[in-house]
Amino acid sequence: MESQKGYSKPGEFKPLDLLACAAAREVRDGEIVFAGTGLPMLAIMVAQHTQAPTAVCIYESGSIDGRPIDLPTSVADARCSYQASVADGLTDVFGQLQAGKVDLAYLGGAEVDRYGNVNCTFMGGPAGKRLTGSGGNSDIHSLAKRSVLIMPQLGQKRRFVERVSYITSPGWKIPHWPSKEWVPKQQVYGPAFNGGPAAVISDMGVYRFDENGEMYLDTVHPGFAPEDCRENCSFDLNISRCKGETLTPTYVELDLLYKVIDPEGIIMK
Amino acid sequence: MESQKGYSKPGEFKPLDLLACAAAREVRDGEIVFAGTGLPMLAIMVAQHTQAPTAVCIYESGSIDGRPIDLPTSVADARCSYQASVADGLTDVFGQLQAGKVDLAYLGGAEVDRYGNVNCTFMGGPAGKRLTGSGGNSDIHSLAKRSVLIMPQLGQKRRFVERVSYITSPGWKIPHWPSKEWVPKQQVYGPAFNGGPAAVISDMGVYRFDENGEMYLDTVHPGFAPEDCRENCSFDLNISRCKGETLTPTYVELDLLYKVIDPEGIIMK
Amino acid sequence: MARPKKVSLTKAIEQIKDGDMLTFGGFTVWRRPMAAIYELIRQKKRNLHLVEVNGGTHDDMLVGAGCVGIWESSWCGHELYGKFGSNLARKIEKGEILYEDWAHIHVLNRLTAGSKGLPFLPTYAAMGCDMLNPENDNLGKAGLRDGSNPHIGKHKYVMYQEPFTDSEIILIPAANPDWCITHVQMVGEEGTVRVEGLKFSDLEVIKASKHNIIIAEQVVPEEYLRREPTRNMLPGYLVDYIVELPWGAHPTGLFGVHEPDGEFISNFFKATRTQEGFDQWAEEWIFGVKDFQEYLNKLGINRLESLKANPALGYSSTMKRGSR
Amino acid sequence: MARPKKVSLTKAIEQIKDGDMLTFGGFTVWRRPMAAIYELIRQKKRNLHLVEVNGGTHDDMLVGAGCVGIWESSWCGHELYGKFGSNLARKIEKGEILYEDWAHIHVLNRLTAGSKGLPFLPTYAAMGCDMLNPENDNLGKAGLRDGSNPHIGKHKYVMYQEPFTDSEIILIPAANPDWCITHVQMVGEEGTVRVEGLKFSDLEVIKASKHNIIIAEQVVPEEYLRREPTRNMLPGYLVDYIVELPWGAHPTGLFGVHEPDGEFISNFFKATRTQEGFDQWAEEWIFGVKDFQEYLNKLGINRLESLKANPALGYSSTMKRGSR
Repeated sequence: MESQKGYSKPGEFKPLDLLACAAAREVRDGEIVFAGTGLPMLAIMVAQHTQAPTAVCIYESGSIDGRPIDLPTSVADARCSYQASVADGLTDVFGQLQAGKVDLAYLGGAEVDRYGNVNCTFMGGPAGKRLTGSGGNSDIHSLAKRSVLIMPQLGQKRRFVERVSYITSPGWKIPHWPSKEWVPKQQVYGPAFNGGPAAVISDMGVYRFDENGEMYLDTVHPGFAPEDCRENCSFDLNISRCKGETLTPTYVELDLLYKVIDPEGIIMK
Repeated sequence: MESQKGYSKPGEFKPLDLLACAAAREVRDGEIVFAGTGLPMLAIMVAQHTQAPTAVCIYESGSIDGRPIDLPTSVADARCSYQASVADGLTDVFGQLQAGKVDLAYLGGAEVDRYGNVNCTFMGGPAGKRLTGSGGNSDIHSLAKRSVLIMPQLGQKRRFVERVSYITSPGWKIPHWPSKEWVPKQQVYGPAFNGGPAAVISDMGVYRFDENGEMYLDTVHPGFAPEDCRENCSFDLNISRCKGETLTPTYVELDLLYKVIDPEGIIMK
Repeated sequence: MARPKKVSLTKAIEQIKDGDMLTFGGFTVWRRPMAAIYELIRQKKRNLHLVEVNGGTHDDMLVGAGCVGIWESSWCGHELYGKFGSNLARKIEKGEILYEDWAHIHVLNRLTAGSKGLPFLPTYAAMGCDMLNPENDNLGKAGLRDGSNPHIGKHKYVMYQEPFTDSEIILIPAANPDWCITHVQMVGEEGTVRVEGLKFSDLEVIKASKHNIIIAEQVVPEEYLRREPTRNMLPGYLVDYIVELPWGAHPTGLFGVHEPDGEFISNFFKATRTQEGFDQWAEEWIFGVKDFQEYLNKLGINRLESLKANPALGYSSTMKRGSR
Repeated sequence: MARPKKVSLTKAIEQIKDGDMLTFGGFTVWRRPMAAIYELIRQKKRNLHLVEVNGGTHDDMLVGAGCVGIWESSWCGHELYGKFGSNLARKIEKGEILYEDWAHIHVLNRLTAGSKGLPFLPTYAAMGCDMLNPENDNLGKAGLRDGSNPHIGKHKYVMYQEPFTDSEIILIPAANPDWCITHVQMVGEEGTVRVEGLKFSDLEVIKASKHNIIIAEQVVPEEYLRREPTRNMLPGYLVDYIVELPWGAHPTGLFGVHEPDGEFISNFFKATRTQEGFDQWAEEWIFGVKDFQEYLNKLGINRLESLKANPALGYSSTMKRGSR
């Protein structure tokens, strides 16, 4: 259909819509995807309705390849298990994760750093503001082949930092305990290394990681300049590799988000 | 009922009947019992019908507390799972075994030695006659609180030996690898020590283990003298502690064996 | 083994002593034994040591009420109904509680090892992360790894150069809680337990625990459950106490029976922004009612009815959830 | 991930190469993929490396036909239908096969570790027993622990003084077979697998394996299985090939469908007392028939009908089993 190729214009979509659609485009067809509560659920569902119809979604509570007809509000929601292939538990899905079966993971976080290390435990370190703690965030970032972090950024430059104040989940460079020496993730994980952060998607741009595991701006969302992205970042963000604007949501994707996936307006209010 | 107390007289029962009933009497009410195929199944079922109505039987295939109405012929037989509490698999039941949940185990073997070590892998060691191998025999002997071995003896003194030619399952004294030094089981198992062989029941007598983990004759089956037991043994069996004759099967037990538990004559031919 | 005893909730919770190590069945805001949580608070248990695969509303409530001395888990929050556990956050920030942070697999390993009689299980999860930073071994820093507390081991974890592929791997020590309390849909008269829907990590946490309290929506004939033993989770000999208590998971959800009460949890979260707020909330909903029956009465039939699951879907098809 | 392919048995078995490491679903004489065993023999696979939680009629058949180079397991026999695996025993006694003996938990650990991406799992089982006697490390003695074979590790096992309770414990290395072949009652069109009755160690052995062939009594609409996801064992992305083949487990048993054919197994056992006996048996039942359909035809409808399970019991209520 012609309309499927139609990209919306600025003003026709909200920042949240772009965030969800940019995230959805990270999924390749047939991939095994581990997703968390909230936007990640929307993203995998958009992907399954578009370019990745045979992608499989796993939730850490244990449900595998559910086909929800109503948007779940937590990974243990009964809606996740509707028409699922398997609904068992944590030992099953975390075992598969560690065995390298997970291609892509979608996660959120409170703070991310240059190397893709994520913090969702303490803002400001153990003496600072307490958050939820890891949940599955750490396991999934540790062991998935690629992980995608979805985070707000505009006006919150303290969320994009040189070094997170507490490493909940590993990026491309991490300390090697007990020496504390910072080394590449592969060196710490050895034969268990499966991959690492592939992208950070914010309400301003899409970021990826270079050969040294350092974050750079890949595409900037319409309405922002690459410099805006750098200014909303506490570290010296590399914007030299920015290849242009992030594709806007298509009309089909917007329709999916508001009419098919979240018609109740739970997240897409 | 008066008849429940009535013990049968020699000539009124076969050797197999006595073997099954003597074994059944090892079960205490409420115990968690791990049983193998054949005679052990009969024994636990007799016990459940008599002194141990709340004993629970686990089979290594994964069925727990089945209430078979027809005698199973293997531990994975569909009959084991009839009215079972749980029917899952090996990870479940072997995990419970290792966690010390199993009070009593019933097993068979081809060869037993002075210390209760059992062989069901090779008669004559790795250069000798090959048998089935361990199956669950070794795990269960290693980790149950008490184990009862059911074995034929009459005319087969090579089955009761000073030292088994291959240790499939541990008795009270075992080698400590790699030094090969023979030490008490408790020393090898340390904090994981749960117990060991409680009895060997043959077609001639009931044997138990003394303070040093050495086998002695506890009761002799009617029709045999303690000396007969010793003569059907390749090692110098201690018969000094024999406290008399093994109680014969009661009429109730015989009725159970032939009419209730195995009316088809699968084992009680 | 003695068959499990069927008792009142009060009686079951009376068995738990100050200082005991506890864990719970369920996952975040699903299938949590909330009636038992209220009763633990009402009975003023103190210095409990929680070891949880993940926490949720129940953990934060116990912490707010001052019942918890040590919290060990991977997470505490209320899913979309509240950003994090405010009581726990406040007490951690003020240094009023001891805690150890873990990743999900770590705590799962602790309890799985405990369930199998093993001293540890290995994993690669969260290597290079701050829960494994030696500086964050909080129980160690508090001097509690001296062997005086049987629930606190010598090492938070051990890095091991394993001999098979020469990789570095983390060995996570076993945990064996004194008690696990689990809410389930059905239990048989002899204690066979059936859980409908996701089992989460129930099998592991229950088997790891020395004693188990099963709170069931319904006690059913044992024979009924035994018709399909592959659908059952536990045999009765692993259960110490059975309590029959419909709605006992409210305000968390119960697959196939009822939704989480999002509004209730959300109000709880708002109240917990201060200790005073929590205290007032507890006065109204825990100390202000005699027992769980009075709590249900206070909630009222219409509120509960609105949470009920549609049997074809396993969740409510009528509850308003979003902005449209 | 590609969706599983539905193929013929011949096609599926053609994917397996000489020298591959194999394991199978099922337990002793229950739910074994016998049609696949016949086809492996017909296709004259050689030098297979079996790693089995326990063996059974299927192992002994492959060994008798000369397909197996290395056998690693805890057991080989035919339950009450035959005392032990005669082909395996003969080849071991004559030194014509390499083997490693293990206890049940050992092999379960090997495959569970493999299924979780771990290099090893610990256990206390069988300490002090001869399968752990360094003199009985047969692959080591054969010089095969030199790294040249990716399926044979440096150590049969390692004794470890663990740091948490200072106990000695055995670390058992992971195994990741190239193939697992499993017979099940039902598979969905997209590969969701349901096993009725005991699951044995299927979950572990299947997940440990790099490739999976699922042979199902019936292929059913995917939607039917997804109505009750808690009853399913595997998602389709873990399955490579699906083969639909009713009676494909004969002569072993299939819960709720049919009994083991005890007489058939017993006759097989008697035939295997000599290699010539086995060869004749194989000529009649494997090479003498074109395919599994011809095998079923040779067995005949009445023989198969007599094995059918009573749906209320899950086993046959009419088959004569004993002397009375």
